[in-house]
Amino acid sequence: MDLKEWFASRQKRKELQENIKQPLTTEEYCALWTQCFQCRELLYTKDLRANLQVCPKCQYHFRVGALDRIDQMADAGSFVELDAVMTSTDPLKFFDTEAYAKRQQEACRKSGLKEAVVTGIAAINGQPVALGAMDFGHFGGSMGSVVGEKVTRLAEEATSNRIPLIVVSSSGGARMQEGILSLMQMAKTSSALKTYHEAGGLYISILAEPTFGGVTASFAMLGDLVIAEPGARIGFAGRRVIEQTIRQKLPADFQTAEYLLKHGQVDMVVERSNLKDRLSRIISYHDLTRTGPAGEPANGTVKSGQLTK
Amino acid sequence: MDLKEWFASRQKRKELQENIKQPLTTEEYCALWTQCFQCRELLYTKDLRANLQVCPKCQYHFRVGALDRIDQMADAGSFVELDAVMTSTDPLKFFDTEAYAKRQQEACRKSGLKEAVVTGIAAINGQPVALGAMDFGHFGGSMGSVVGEKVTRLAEEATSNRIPLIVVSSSGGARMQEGILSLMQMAKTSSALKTYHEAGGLYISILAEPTFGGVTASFAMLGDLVIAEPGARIGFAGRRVIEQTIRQKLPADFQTAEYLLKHGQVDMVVERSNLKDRLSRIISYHDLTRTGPAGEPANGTVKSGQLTK
Amino acid sequence: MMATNEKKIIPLEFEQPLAVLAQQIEALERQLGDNPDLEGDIDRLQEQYTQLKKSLYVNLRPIDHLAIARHSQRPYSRDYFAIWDPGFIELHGDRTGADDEAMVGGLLTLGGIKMVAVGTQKGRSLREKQACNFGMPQPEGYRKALRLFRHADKFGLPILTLIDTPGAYPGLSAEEHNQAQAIAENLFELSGLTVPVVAVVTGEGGSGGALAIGVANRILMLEHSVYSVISPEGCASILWRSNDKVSDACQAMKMTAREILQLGVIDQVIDEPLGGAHHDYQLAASNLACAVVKQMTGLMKMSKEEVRRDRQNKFRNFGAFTEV
Amino acid sequence: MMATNEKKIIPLEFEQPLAVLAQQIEALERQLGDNPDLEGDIDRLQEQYTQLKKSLYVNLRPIDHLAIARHSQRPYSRDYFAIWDPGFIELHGDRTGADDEAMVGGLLTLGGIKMVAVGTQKGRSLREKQACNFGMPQPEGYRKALRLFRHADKFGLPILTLIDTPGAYPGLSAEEHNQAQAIAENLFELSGLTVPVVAVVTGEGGSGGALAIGVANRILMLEHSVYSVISPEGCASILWRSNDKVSDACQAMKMTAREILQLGVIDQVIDEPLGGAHHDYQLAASNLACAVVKQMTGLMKMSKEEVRRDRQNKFRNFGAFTEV
Ligand SMILES: [Zn+2]
Ligand SMILES: [Zn+2]
Repeated sequence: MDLKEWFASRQKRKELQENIKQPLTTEEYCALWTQCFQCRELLYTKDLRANLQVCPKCQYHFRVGALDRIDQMADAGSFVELDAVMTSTDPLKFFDTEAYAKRQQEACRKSGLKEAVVTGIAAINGQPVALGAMDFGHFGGSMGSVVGEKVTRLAEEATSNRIPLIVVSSSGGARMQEGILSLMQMAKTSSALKTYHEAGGLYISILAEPTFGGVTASFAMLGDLVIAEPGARIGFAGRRVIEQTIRQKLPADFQTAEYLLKHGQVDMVVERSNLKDRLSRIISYHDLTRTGPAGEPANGTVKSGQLTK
Repeated sequence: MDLKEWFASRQKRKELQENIKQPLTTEEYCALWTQCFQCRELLYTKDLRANLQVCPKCQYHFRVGALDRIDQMADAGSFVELDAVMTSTDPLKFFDTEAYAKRQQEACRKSGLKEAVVTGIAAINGQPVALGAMDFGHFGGSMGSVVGEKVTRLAEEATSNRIPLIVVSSSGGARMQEGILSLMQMAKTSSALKTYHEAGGLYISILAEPTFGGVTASFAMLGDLVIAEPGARIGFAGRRVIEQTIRQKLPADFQTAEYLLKHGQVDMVVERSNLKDRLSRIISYHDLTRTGPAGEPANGTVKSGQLTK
Repeated sequence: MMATNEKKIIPLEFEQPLAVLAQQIEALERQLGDNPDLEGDIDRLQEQYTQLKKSLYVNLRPIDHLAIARHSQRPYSRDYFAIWDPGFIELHGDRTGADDEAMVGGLLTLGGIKMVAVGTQKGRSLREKQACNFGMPQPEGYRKALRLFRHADKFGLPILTLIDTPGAYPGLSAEEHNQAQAIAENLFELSGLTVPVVAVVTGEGGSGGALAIGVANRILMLEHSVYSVISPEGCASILWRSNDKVSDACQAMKMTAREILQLGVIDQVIDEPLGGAHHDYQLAASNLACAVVKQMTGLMKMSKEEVRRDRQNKFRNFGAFTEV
Repeated sequence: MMATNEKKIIPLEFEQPLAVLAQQIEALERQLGDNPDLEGDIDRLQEQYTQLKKSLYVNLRPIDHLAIARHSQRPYSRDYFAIWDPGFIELHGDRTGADDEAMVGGLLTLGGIKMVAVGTQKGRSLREKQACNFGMPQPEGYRKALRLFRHADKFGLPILTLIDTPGAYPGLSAEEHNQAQAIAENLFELSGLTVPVVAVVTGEGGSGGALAIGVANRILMLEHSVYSVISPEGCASILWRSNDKVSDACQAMKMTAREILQLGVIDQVIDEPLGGAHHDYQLAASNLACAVVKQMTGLMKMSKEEVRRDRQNKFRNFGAFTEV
């Protein structure tokens, strides 16, 4: 389902909800309410969504799906998806207790997405950007060939259009089912970012709950600026693995966004409600039309009509 | 006294010693013997010098004066001194318990040098290099305008001749008597090294007992490769200042070459007897005629006849 | 930001005569209701006060400048940033393990110029002071600054640095983490930047720890700020072997703004409000802003290569020697 | 360097049948003096031994390769460097506080080619193993490697990396010092180098910790080495939720040299001495040297820009997906 379809179906759902006044099923009832993971408050799901999935009581930042994330960040109607139909093959014919192919279908059914990242061109307060958002709800946000390829192409798109690149990461790490090819995506994305960097591009990496493993150790940590969401857990190795290895208790706030800030790993922690504005202001400091590949003024300027290939 | 004079006077001294067989004065007798600072062994000074000022018993590396250092490192007769007559003026008319001008005279008398660094072009196993050696015996090896200027010019000489640059540091830090101008030498030398670096130059910094303060925090720590002599004490702040500040005892080996090696600050610790050979082998890995300013092959090659301006 | 209007200014030792006069005036004013004849006395004292104040601050000894530069109410980098740009976007961390609070930096707009601003920070409350290590950065702080310098260079953003530090921190882990290398690398990299750099000594310019963010195209100093190769206390204890000779050391080292201007090391001395920047944050910030914007505007007309050469030439020429 | 001639080789579990045969032969040989008729039996057993050995090593399961790759007597980076170049000049440290012994590097001459060599190191004795953190580098180790890569790039020296690591270290300070960023930065910088890079997996190629020195123009693997996105133990515990399924995980992940060659990720599988590199250090080192020198020689004919593009294109093409 690409973004247009999603908006359409959301609209349809809205209308349905308003038109049909039948008693709710248990499932429907549960979907109506969400309990805050942090303060245990019972929140009306619709309100929670209206509040950008942030608990109004304790400011806990719930995970946000890729499409909602884009909806929150991009100017309305500005997002044009890239590589919407790309799907992974099964290069290893991987089978654990279930075939990889089967697990992929399952992931798609659950998330309503084709893969764990959605990428495209959008505008943020009128400023064109290359925007990617990962979805932890799809296969744990794991990076296989498709995630690697889409992020790489997004960086290439940003390079050729000389526009800022923004990627919201949320991932458990590399996708084991694609074996060594998953690992190589770390190098592939990093390499594309190197080229973008040398072309003078501005890459803002946003770390959302949770960001781990091969995603952290590649594109997520390579931002010119790195922004984390409050409370997001971010690291390379998982907390439990570390505790088993070093046989000692870790600090309670270990690997939280705030802990990373204290340890110099992120530039800032920004509440979701301020994120779009902050991005917009940061971008205003970085005029990518001013610096060219060799650090010299660029010949051309970006015209917003020429953003996509 | 420049190097030629020094060699001449050394020769004269040698002849004198051999010809005149009169009883020694106390001063002469004391000069004949040196007690090892580390193992307390009484060493015949001549033997100690023949052993590159290293105690044959405990391998303690005594301080070496600039001229002896050059003698140890450069191929015999290859050294051509640069800026031999440069001396400091007294820009601040500095007076503490004594005038700076007076202190300078005193320093020259003691060291037999005009300033705390001797620089020039030399050959190391036939390979032309720009070579500088500091002398702690002259004004505590402190860096004033002259040291800064001579090191800067040496780097410029290395840049224009595309030859390796080697500086042996031994210094208590910046020279207070030249105030803010001394401080600025840190930036001046670092800036010249930046230009040399971008031209693809190879700079090997050798840290000898002791290297501290503004010298460590500028050219001494900017080597492509950094080599320390065994036991040399190297740091920014002095041990006593740190102990007074943090009010705790420091490890016994704190700020020694070996401690720095363990803490990743130097590439290697090399015994004085191996130093020349090691330098020669390192240089053989770095063909400066191969890489030009933009990382592209250089147009010309260095001809050894064209080394000095 | 400290609101000077609400807080009483703490007088320095050399300002005691002024403080005594002020107290007398105050006492008389309290009696004025009972005895209107005092008005003449008050006027006379007030006149005396104004005269004394003016003469006091034109005849300051170097050690008096030092006292003002170190005044606990002196505005710090964060104060200037906050006054200049409420939208200042702070950027944190060295990316490798620490966010040194003694070094503050971020994206700042000043006089319409978008820039990267970096400054040392001393801290106001005891807790802040400790967090900021009394303005003495660790190697991690210098590396954080370097990260921001490189960011600025990549995106063509001019750089402003504010210097107010006793120097680098003489500590165990600072040495273990190679603060000498951290400082040296900053000198090295700053000298190669292709964007304009303006540095201002706003308080104490303490040796290599100050210079590490001070390799600039234009170096400015606030009127009462000081800049020296070693702290006067350190100088006195080494050269005079005495802690009583701090004033002599201040004198000998020529560390005040005007003396350093005369030595040709800095480009401009910026006036402070009478008595020092802590008497009027707004005015101090505004004087500083004017000077910075003016210098920056001039530098921004240069090409990248020119701006780099300009900075390198400036430092290339420092030194006093003869060759005869 | 371990002298294999003097030290008994420790048999692996799957090699037990071989070990039993060897013991029988040995026992018979001891009786040979008393009973010369046994010679025929010995010959027969010897023949059987040779046959078994051959067949054993052609039908290895993935988990058997893993066992050989992890063999405690397997040659490590320092062993190769020492055999290849007794004059290897080791370079230490990250310049900012640590010299990670799990990452070794320096100036090496191999087949007449002067290069920068970097490798992970596991350590042989218990003390060494601990010093080397069992071959798991800390962020400081990756940064040390990066420093050497940059040195090589500056001076046009080709780079050889040897990979034998369980992966990056899952520890507290490793996370605090941002090992994710350290690894990412290596991927980033390696991809931009203008000198040839050849990487060889000599033992365990453990996920991101291996890749951090593995972004090369040519990637080679020793015959029994393995390379995987996660350790098989980790994979088994996550996907099968069982520690008994390590063999299945090895099978499923396709982590052996030949499988990875088939997937197109590596360029060459290098033969090991029969039974594994630990049976003959000299031969292993020589096979490895030949392969490296051949690849390097080819790469050194490229221009700087070509060599960089070659590496970037290689990684650009990894991935399996459809767009319909
Ligand atoms: Zn809540
Ligand atoms: Zn001795």
